[in-house]
Amino acid sequence: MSESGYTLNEIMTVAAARLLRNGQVCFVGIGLPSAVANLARLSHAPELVLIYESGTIGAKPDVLPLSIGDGELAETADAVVAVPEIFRYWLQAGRVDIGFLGAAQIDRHANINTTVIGPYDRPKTRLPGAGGAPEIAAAAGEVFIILRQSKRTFVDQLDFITSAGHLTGGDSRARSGARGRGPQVIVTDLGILRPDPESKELVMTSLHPGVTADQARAATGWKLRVADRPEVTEPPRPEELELLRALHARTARAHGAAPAEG
Amino acid sequence: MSESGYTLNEIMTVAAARLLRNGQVCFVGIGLPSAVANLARLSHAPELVLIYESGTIGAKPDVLPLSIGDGELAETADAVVAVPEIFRYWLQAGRVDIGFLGAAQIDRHANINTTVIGPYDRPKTRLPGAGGAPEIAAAAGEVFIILRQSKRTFVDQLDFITSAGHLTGGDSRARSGARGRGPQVIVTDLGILRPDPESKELVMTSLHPGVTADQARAATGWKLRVADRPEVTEPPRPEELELLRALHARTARAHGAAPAEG
Amino acid sequence: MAAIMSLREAIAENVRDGDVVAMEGFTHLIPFAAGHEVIRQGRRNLTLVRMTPDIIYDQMIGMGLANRLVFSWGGNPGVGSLHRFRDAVENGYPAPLAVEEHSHADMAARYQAGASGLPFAVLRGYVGSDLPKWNDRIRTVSCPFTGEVLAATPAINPDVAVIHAQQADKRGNVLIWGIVGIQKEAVLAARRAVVTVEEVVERFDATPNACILPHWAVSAVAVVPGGAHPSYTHGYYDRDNAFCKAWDGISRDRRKFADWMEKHVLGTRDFAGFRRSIGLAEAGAAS
Amino acid sequence: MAAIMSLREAIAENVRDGDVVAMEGFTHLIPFAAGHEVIRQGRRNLTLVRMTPDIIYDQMIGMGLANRLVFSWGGNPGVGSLHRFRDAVENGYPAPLAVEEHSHADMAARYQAGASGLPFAVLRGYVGSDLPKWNDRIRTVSCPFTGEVLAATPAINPDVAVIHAQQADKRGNVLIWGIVGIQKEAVLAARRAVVTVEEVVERFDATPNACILPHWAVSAVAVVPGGAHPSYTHGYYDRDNAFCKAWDGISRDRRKFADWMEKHVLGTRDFAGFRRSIGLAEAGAAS
Repeated sequence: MSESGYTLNEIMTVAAARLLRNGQVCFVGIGLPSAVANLARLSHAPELVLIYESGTIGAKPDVLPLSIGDGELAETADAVVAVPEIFRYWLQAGRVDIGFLGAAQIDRHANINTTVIGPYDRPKTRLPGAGGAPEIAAAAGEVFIILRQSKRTFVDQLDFITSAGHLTGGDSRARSGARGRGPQVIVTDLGILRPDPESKELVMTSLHPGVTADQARAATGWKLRVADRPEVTEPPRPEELELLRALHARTARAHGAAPAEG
Repeated sequence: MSESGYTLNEIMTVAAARLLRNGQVCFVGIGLPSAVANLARLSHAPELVLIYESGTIGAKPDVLPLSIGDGELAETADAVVAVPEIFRYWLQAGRVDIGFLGAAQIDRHANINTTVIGPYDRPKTRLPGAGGAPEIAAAAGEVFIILRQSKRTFVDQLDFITSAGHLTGGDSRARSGARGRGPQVIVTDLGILRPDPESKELVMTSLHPGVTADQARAATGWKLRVADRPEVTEPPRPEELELLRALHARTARAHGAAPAEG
Repeated sequence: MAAIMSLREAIAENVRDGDVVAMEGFTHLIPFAAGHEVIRQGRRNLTLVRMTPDIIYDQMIGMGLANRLVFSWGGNPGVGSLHRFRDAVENGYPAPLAVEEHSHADMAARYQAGASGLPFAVLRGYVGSDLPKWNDRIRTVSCPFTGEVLAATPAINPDVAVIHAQQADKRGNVLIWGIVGIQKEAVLAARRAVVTVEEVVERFDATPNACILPHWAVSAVAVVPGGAHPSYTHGYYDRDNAFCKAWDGISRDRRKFADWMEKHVLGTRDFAGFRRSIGLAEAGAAS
Repeated sequence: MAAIMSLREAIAENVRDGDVVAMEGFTHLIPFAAGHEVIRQGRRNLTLVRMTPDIIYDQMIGMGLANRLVFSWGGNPGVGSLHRFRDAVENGYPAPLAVEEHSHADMAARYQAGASGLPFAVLRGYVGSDLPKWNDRIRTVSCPFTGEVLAATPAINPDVAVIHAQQADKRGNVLIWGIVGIQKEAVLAARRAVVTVEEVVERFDATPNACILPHWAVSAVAVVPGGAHPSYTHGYYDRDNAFCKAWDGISRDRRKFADWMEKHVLGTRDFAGFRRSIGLAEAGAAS
């Protein structure tokens, strides 16, 4: 924790949570996205509907799940359905407002790689793979992404496009047949990026307090565009921090250790 | 009831029930097929699995259902599934041994009409329509049909083929892409018909006691083939009759009146 | 959260003239009360969709509300024909009724496609059947792997779906048990959805696996005790077989039908009034 | 009726060398005990299918049982990588592992197609993704009504599916509650199916709506209390997060892995023995 009284992880989580609005339907990836969505639900968006790909609709966990299919999700859900149904009747049908994803790597158009580092047929590092992401990225009304910003994660050229962001930019996504609007916000530990309305290239529109544009550029594998006058992210308010820390403390007690992320 | 001590309806039902074997999976139409299948289940085939298109699997009703979706079916079933699932996962997938159908009309190749009498676009009589029959007729391992035999039901030329029997005979069904073997037995109030192994034209192979070949021919709208030495259907045994009548009596008590059929 | 409102409001807000309307139920849980309310409110030019049109559609067709029927089996289960339906198809009375006819397996698959956001459904269907000759919405598609030719039909996406269920909770989550039929798919395929329920409960006595629809997938919930009569609601009341048989007589005659509808449906204010007018006891109290 | 037998017999009868094997479970109810028994019986040349390969597939791959993996997400949930899986893909150790890779939505649709007797599945999938460039089993199909081009993939029909469930009744009907995942579809898509259960009960405390599989759709049922450990069984026991974290360390090192497997899996007679050897209490008594 810095002298500011909160960590970069905490401001990242809080800043992302503020983007979710009450009553929205959010398809939640595990790890950071799940922490964000639950923080939003526990604070300003009590009617945020959380869908996990394990088939839980309207999950209201008291602690953060370690996996996408924890029992807590099923117990607190409004409805639990089979996995084929969650993808067909709920995601593919267009019932999801926000797809909230993590990523191993993204590029300047917010395309996502979670498949391999190195060539596909001779990977240097074999990553977990696609999971639900390609269809979440295509079908959700819009997509939010959360990941830490570094030259390892923000890369000039993806080794593999697992899930489509804005593809090659411009209207390339619109022409692709994807139904949703694609990534609209990327929240990192340094700030917030949004696609340029025309080129769809990511622009750093907000920096967390104390973070400089040069720091952000140095943590990016391409020549990062930063807004002329980037906003400064509002620091976490005490009540936000309290909720988040209480959530993590409950989670640690429940799981016997801190979760890996978030 | 005749002097024989049983009605033609009763021998028809009993003769049909004997065709079902223990452990088979039977997709059951409402009315006569349902009476037949339940009689078999209550007598020699206690492990006969009854599937109704309402989604009940392994129904064991104590009284005959009046509709394909009576509560008794759901209460006594091993599993109840949604209607799309019953057709996709259970029928279409080839899990049904016997499809047991009724019919308004059949022709010499056991094609079935349940759609219209008269031209389709100007029907003289509008019948209920296809229901589950076209896919039951195509997908079940084999098909049994039960209906009363008369010039009105056994017709030379169907006004409409709702569900495929042996189509134009010979190998026409095999060439059609239908997966099941099609109608193998037709049980009527006069006797039993089976398709000729080559031509697939129905042949009257059994006559109920006291029924003559001429009677059967007179009740058929085409030049009926009768086996050289048709069998005589074994009359209902006392225990079969007792079970059937007890079933009908329970049904009448439960529904406040006799069921419409069988 | 699903809005919990009166049936009158729910129908007024969600069923409009010219709509494609799917009032679904598979023998169990037929939304009769809602159908009566559509009749009372005088909707016109409806396309009615249902796998198993029965008495309630017979009434709506007989009242001339529909100009098109999409279906797979039409009858009075366990009794016989639908006489108003037949009169419309055979004689164009009270108005011509276009029919678009499929099989059950196909209709179920079409609802699934509609609920899944897909434009079409694939099935092994109609082998040797004449139905595709009369319905150009039954086509074929080839498997890109095996080359097999299968039946293909377009998704159904009604403007509005109407169903009856046992219970909603206070938030509007919907519970059905017993025969669940095609109702979930009909609701999810539709743009709007009205659910009538026997009662609203504080919480379900069932796991979330049994919840058929979460509250936000439903436009309106209306409490209508007995609302599936003369069909049945598993755990609440049985099918009224006497009524279904009596309907055969009422509906055979155009005048008798019109008088009956005038007296019992148009002449009553709501379903409770209808029930009183046909001599039924008051249905279970709404919570 | 499903035959109720020992896990050893169930695996011996139903899992054969060279089979396409789907051991499914979505975080919940992973069939660990059955996976161990496959390892003990020394099956070879398996094609392993699963949406979410995790520790049990890591063990099977690390033991060299598989030459092909069909999957959509491979990891140790909440912990990180599967090191034996990575070693096989990145270094061909202990044997090369061919991968056929899809997305979750696709794999789920492929199982559905397999369970439905259809040769292929249609989905809105892979828009802009590189996956189709590396997998020629992801193709396209055109809607015969709208002309839209959609993704198409072949049905999955494993030789055998293996799942874990909470309960079977005496006849072998199977009950699952909580997260139900893809297990029903995996079983119905497969030619044979083995189900391990926590216990056999006289009758379920649930409506028939909750029965996931009727007895005759299952080849064999084996009672294995605790059989999903270290994953969880809703209503019986929680996930063993400490084990899942410890696995990261065990599996990073080839030798450490081999020693661990030798001692705890190959060196024990059955899952109860395995549990004792890693210091777990005896799981709930089988009825």
